[in-house]
Amino acid sequence: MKERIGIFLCECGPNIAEKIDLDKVKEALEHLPNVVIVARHKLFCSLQGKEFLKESIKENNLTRFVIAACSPKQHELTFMIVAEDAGMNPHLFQMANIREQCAWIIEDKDEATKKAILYIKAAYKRVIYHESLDKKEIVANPDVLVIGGGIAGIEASLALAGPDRKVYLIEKTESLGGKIKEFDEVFISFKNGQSIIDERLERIEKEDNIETRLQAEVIDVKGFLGNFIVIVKTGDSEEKIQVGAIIVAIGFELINLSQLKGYGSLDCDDIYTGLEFEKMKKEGKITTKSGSVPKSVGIIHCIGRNEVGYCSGVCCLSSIKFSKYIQDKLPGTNIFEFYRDLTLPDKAYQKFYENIENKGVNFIQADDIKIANEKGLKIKYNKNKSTQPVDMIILSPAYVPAKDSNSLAEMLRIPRDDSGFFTEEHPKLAPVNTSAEGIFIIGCAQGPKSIKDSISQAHAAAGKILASIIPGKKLEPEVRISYINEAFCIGCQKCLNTCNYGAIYFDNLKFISIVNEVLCHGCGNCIASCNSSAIQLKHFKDIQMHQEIIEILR
Amino acid sequence: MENNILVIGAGITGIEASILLANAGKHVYLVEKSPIIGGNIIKFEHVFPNFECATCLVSPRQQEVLQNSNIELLLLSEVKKVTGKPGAFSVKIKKQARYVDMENCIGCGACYDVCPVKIPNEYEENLMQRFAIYVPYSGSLPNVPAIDTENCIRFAGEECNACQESCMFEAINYDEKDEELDLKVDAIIVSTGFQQHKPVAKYGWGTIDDVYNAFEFERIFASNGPTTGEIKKKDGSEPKSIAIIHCVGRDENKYCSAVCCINSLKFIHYLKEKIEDIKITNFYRDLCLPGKKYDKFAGDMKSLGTDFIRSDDIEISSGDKSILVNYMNGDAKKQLPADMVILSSSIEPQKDNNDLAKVLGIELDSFGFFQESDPDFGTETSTRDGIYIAGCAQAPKDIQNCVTQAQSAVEKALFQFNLK
Amino acid sequence: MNKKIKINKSVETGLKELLISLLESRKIKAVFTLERNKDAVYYSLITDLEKVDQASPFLPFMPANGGKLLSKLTDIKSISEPIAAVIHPCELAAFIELIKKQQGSLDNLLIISSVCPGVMPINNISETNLDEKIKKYFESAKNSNIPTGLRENCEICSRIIPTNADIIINLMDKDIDNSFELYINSEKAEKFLGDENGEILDSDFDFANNTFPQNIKDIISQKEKNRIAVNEKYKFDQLGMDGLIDLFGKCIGCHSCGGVCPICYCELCDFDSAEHEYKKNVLKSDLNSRAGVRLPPNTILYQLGRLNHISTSCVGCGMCTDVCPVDIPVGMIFSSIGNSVQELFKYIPGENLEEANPITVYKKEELTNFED
Amino acid sequence: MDGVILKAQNNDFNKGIKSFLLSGLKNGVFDSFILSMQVPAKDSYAWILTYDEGLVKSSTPISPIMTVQGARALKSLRTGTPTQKIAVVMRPCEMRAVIELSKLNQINLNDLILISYDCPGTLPIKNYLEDPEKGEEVFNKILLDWDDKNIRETCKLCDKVSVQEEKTFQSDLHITTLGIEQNNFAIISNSEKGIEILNELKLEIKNLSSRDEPVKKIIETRRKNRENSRKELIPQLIGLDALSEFFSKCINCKVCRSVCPICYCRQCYFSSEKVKYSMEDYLLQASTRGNMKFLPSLLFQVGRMTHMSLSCVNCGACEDACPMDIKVGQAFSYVGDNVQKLFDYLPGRSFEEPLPLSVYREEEFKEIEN
Repeated sequence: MKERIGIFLCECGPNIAEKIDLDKVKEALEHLPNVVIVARHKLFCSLQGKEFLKESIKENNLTRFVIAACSPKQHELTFMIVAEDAGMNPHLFQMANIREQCAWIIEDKDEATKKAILYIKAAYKRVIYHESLDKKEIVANPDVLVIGGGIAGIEASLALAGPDRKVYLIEKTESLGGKIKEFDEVFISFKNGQSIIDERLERIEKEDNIETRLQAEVIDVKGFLGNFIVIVKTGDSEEKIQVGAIIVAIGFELINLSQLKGYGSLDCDDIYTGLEFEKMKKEGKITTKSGSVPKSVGIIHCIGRNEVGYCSGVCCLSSIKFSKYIQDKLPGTNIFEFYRDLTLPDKAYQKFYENIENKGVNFIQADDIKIANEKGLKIKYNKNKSTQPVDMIILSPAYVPAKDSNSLAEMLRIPRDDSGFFTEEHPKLAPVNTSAEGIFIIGCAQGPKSIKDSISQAHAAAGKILASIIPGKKLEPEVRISYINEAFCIGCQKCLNTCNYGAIYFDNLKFISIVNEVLCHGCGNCIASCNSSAIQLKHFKDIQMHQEIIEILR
Repeated sequence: MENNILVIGAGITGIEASILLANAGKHVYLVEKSPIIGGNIIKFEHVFPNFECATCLVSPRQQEVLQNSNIELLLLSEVKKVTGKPGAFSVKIKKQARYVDMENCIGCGACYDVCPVKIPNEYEENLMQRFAIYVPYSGSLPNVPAIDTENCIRFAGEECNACQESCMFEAINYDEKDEELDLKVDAIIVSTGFQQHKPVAKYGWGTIDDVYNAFEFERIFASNGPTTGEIKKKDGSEPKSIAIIHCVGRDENKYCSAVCCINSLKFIHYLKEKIEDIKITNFYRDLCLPGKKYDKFAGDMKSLGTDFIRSDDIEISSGDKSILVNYMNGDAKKQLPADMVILSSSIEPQKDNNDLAKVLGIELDSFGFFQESDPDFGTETSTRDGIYIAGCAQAPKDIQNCVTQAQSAVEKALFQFNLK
Repeated sequence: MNKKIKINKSVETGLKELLISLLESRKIKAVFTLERNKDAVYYSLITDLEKVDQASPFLPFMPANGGKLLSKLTDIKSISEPIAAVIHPCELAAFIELIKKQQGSLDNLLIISSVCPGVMPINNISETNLDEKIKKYFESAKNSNIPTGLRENCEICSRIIPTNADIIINLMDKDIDNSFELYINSEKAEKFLGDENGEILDSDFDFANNTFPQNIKDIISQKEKNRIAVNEKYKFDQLGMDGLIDLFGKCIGCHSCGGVCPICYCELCDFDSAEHEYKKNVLKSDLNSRAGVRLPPNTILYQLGRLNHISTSCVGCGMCTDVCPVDIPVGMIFSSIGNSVQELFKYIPGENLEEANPITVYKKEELTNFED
Repeated sequence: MDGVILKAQNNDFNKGIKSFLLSGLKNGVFDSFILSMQVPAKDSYAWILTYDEGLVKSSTPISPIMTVQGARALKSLRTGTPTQKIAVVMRPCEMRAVIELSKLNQINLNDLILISYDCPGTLPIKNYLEDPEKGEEVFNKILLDWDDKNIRETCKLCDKVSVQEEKTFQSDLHITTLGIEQNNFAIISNSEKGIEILNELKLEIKNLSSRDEPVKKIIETRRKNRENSRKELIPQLIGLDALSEFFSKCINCKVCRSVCPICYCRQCYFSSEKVKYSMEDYLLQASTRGNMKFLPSLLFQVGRMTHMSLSCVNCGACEDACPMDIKVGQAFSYVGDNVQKLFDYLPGRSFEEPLPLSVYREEEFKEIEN
């Protein structure tokens, strides 16, 4: 079929018409091969303009067109819709930006006109090489796999499970609940950790659409958004679970005290970690190893902050909570809180701190703290100049990533950052997404955080899933994506590392890389990394760019 | 069920919530009292920790709001009355006339060139001027001006139709009327954000030259701001030393805003980028840097060169040649001269939260933020069923947490109707 | 159309002047012909009439098969404004074969060719006594002798008459230093040439009926004899597996022969694709059945595959021999075997644009003699 | 340097090497071999993979000509091999190309034991083919006296002929003849894997300091050769006109690319649809100067240079194959040296050194920034 190309010049009111001699432009374009119409309009993005464009496409049986107007950022979508309305594939046109790149920046009208002609010719050259790209639809499984049965995982499961959506909740220990069970009272509501979990377990019990697997772990994950195939191992049996999305909620661990340097003698009696102290409080008896009531307690913040390289954000508060425990149980005990920087974000925290402080807790700011065990426990600080003897020490260790995050990251092909926590897709705008579409990270798996923030994230991930994988609705993946010419791929695998979305995998039989069309976002990074130009981006193929550039360089 | 949801406030939180709801197939009314969308985030030139340009970051989302057919954007609008119950709220909206047709206007700016009125631009922290017909910033979205009737001389009774005459697209219509809209919605998400604390007198803000609060400094550094990014003193010279005061307003508000420390540290990067040998001193109380990335960021910023002085008692006075920062170090009174002072003021509840709370029938907490139903397990649930709160309307927080809450509030709104 | 134009100038000067006048009168937009610059020879696309002087249209070299180049020039779309191209008969034949594969177009191309005395191996271009050699070459041609020092392929090539060219020049003509004749062989040529170019005479050639003067006939039959002699020398038809291995054993699999071959038109050769890499299991079974395997594999298979793929169209230009880094007489093998295959199908590549390549059509009666 | 000394009667190094290989086969340190072997017509060499004793015996590990660059031969095994301990005997330049290709996953080093040898250079293929028998004779002499009169031009300039303290290429084992007593040769371990093998064979490790001086001398000579020849070459390469002249003879056959071990693309950009232009484009190009070489070849040469010069191992295969005798190998080697210097990179120096273009270093090219 012979090509019939239209070129449309937008006057953009006076914006373009006054700065560029459109008649001259028209003249320069009319005789280009296969151009059947060159038309101008006052404003193509207006209702009348769009109508005019649509009718022109139909009347002239256009196969492609160029529209010379503003930035495609502004109106590419507008004209894609017009093209579609006119019965044309929306990718068979090209915009030439003669407003921002010509009319608005060049004073001299002749110069601006010349440049505009070049740009339009380049767009004309490019559009010849455009290809129809058809929308794809994929069926998405609405079911969700939640890895980790702590509070975040539980909340997410409860939020998602429903008549049309099954949730598989995988927990590696023998019971759900995670760390929160071990807290006697949780901050800020001072509810009992176990009762919080019990209440939710009851709801899970009633919910038919949550299937729980205890003492289970994920051993293999294949697939992509809407169509994951997960192998879960429970005891000795393996089962295949198919889901559309995966939520990772594997929580955190406390830094191993043996890794710490510089705190002095950490392995003596009467030094407890926060969790050990919680347990003591839960059992209702705060005593030293010898069984006596401590007369003075030192609480040390920021244990391991230097080693891990970040502030866990919650230890200050739990440390202050320990003071409250002691004040409640053992009034009259002297409490010394050694802190570096009090981290009390959010509106409710400072008040809590002030209450505790007012009740007589000594807050001591110190950057260098050492524990000495010389005739009783002593806390030394201020370059060893000051010493505080205490009967008991409670340490607030930093949160670190859960042990299996590494293997899980590899299995799921999601990145982890320097800290070892899973990396969110974007630190501001996509905090619970990962670069792998359909895989979410919530709670302390994403980074150390408070219960309330973990819960917010659990619901956020649920919100993202509810809004994207709707039962019965198909997914429409991006169409301007990479593809690999199998014949040209040399199998060097460089692209695998460049892809942020895990959208390229390696076919070990064919020995070539393959793009997963559903996962590819069309960012183009792989193309830059391809040594043998086997990868091309649809709509931005080399030949399209080359033809455009050659024309501009005329 | 109406399948409609009302989102109040089109900052990053409201935008995120609206897009998500629209994708879920809901019809969203996004109500915003200003003429543009984007809220506070678009004031930032760079955001921590990756120094992305904030406008670039959000403009795709803004475009999505403008182009998504499931989102009905109601600008210059306020919620006046809410009755009914979850699944059947009746909402009355007052929508002020914009006087500029959103369809016809192409944002060419011809109209403001001819406007005779010049007034301080509150969006630019009053550091530059705007016209009575205006867009708040260059690059605002939607890129369509509005007429500010309070300052427009035509609306004060004078004969002026300069803007209308200058418009080639017949986009300006002085006869447009304010509207009252009655909406039926299932649920409401409140994401009205925050305002910046006004520093108290001892900080010299508004009385001593070259003392700026954080947003003012943000605009000074902004490439589309009043100085197009040049950091200069009022007298036109380049500052050689600068003091950044953290925790401004903490004593008055009785809480830590959680983001000012890291934002203040970001300023080191701003300053060193423009003035390589500037001397920077940070006055802080406790560096509040929660989260996996911030310590590293702080380290990077510190390595650019800054002094840190821990002090919680600071007063700014004006000296002979420069500004003086008076502070207590231990028990000693000390003084540090600086050419410029940046006050990192805290995040505060919007002043009209009280009115809105009354309209919505929800409670405020003791600080003036919207009260959540449960401080641990329901930070996005208000005290009234069917009304959700997200972002800095609920408590001070960073962008990440705002977006998280927006997504979480969406889940709760959808959950309420068993739309899972 | 048995017409010719006699021009009373030496052949090179006369042709150049003709080309210049065509350029000047804007009848053509450019000339495609050989150019020599010191020890470099290449085809050149000349648009400026002053540059035509630098051309050497009849230089006895073939730096690349001109048919392949013309295909590159006209592959995307046919030419919109006329271009004159001076090429050898085998290049024209190759071009026509490519056009049959939709890889080019004759539209607006004015093909000028010669009764071809042959070309020399391309590396001779650097020889110090080259001018002397070229002089001798033309001297032989003029006297209807086969010049010495030709490409092996040219020595056995009897398709020396470019029957499909628009304009044909006979270089085997005694008078060539003073006057030469242009044979007008198409309506297209008539449009470009007229009596303003020279005296119009009746032609002594009848290209349609293969009637040529005796001296040309003699050369053709001499070359046919040469071909038979070469066949007897190499015994290509009796090689067998061992013979093939001896012949192609040196092949290093560089595929340069295919690279310069005008008939090898594939964008990506199957033998360069992953299909022809060793797969682990294949390697395993190969190693089990033989004591050793050669790396890289399939060097000989490549030759056989290519032979299979192109033999019906091989024009015997000899480019492949010229570039073979290990001096395999590729061109001779392909030309000889190609010739036999073509005889089987009664197909002469490049002879007739309308005639389909025999492997693309099915004829019921063909190859019946092999049936028993 | 230390190594084991082995016998090579009558200075027949090939025979000595073969018996070493076969003893390795017996001891299980090798299970198969990739070796150079004369083709049946006795007029050239080819690579074979074999575990057959007889074939090993009839092979010629050190061959007089480089036909297929060894790395190209190994590339055909990239999807895996059925055997796990393949001893590969190749020249240093081939080893270097092997290492470069392994960085692009084109060669899997896991199953290979790379054995390099002191390489005096090879004969130009064309000269050898004129009279193979004489070629053998000439080369056998070169193996002993290292006279570089008859070797390829590119080999005359090669200073990576043997291992020394300053690491210029890696292999697992290295066979050395320089500075070793008559009728002997030595084997040096040039990697962890190499050390293990020599340990397994329980051979006596001796000090080989006698080779230091001769190796140094050869390297010096080669470097001087290179310096001298570059004096002549450089003016021919600097500037577009000079470069254009340099490649003017190029007939676009692209055989340089076909024989290059580093040119790994299946479909070369310069043979792809991306460089197909329409006649109008060509005419426009031609009319800017009045005439144009068709097809133009300079862009191909420069393009190939940018693509592979970082990994160019100066093996000279391109120059050996060029039908127009363009000094393409020397030109690429000169450009390659300079590009490699920029990144402080030496192709084939080590298994671990990453390709500069695949890693990002914050500090690199700082000097260009301002």
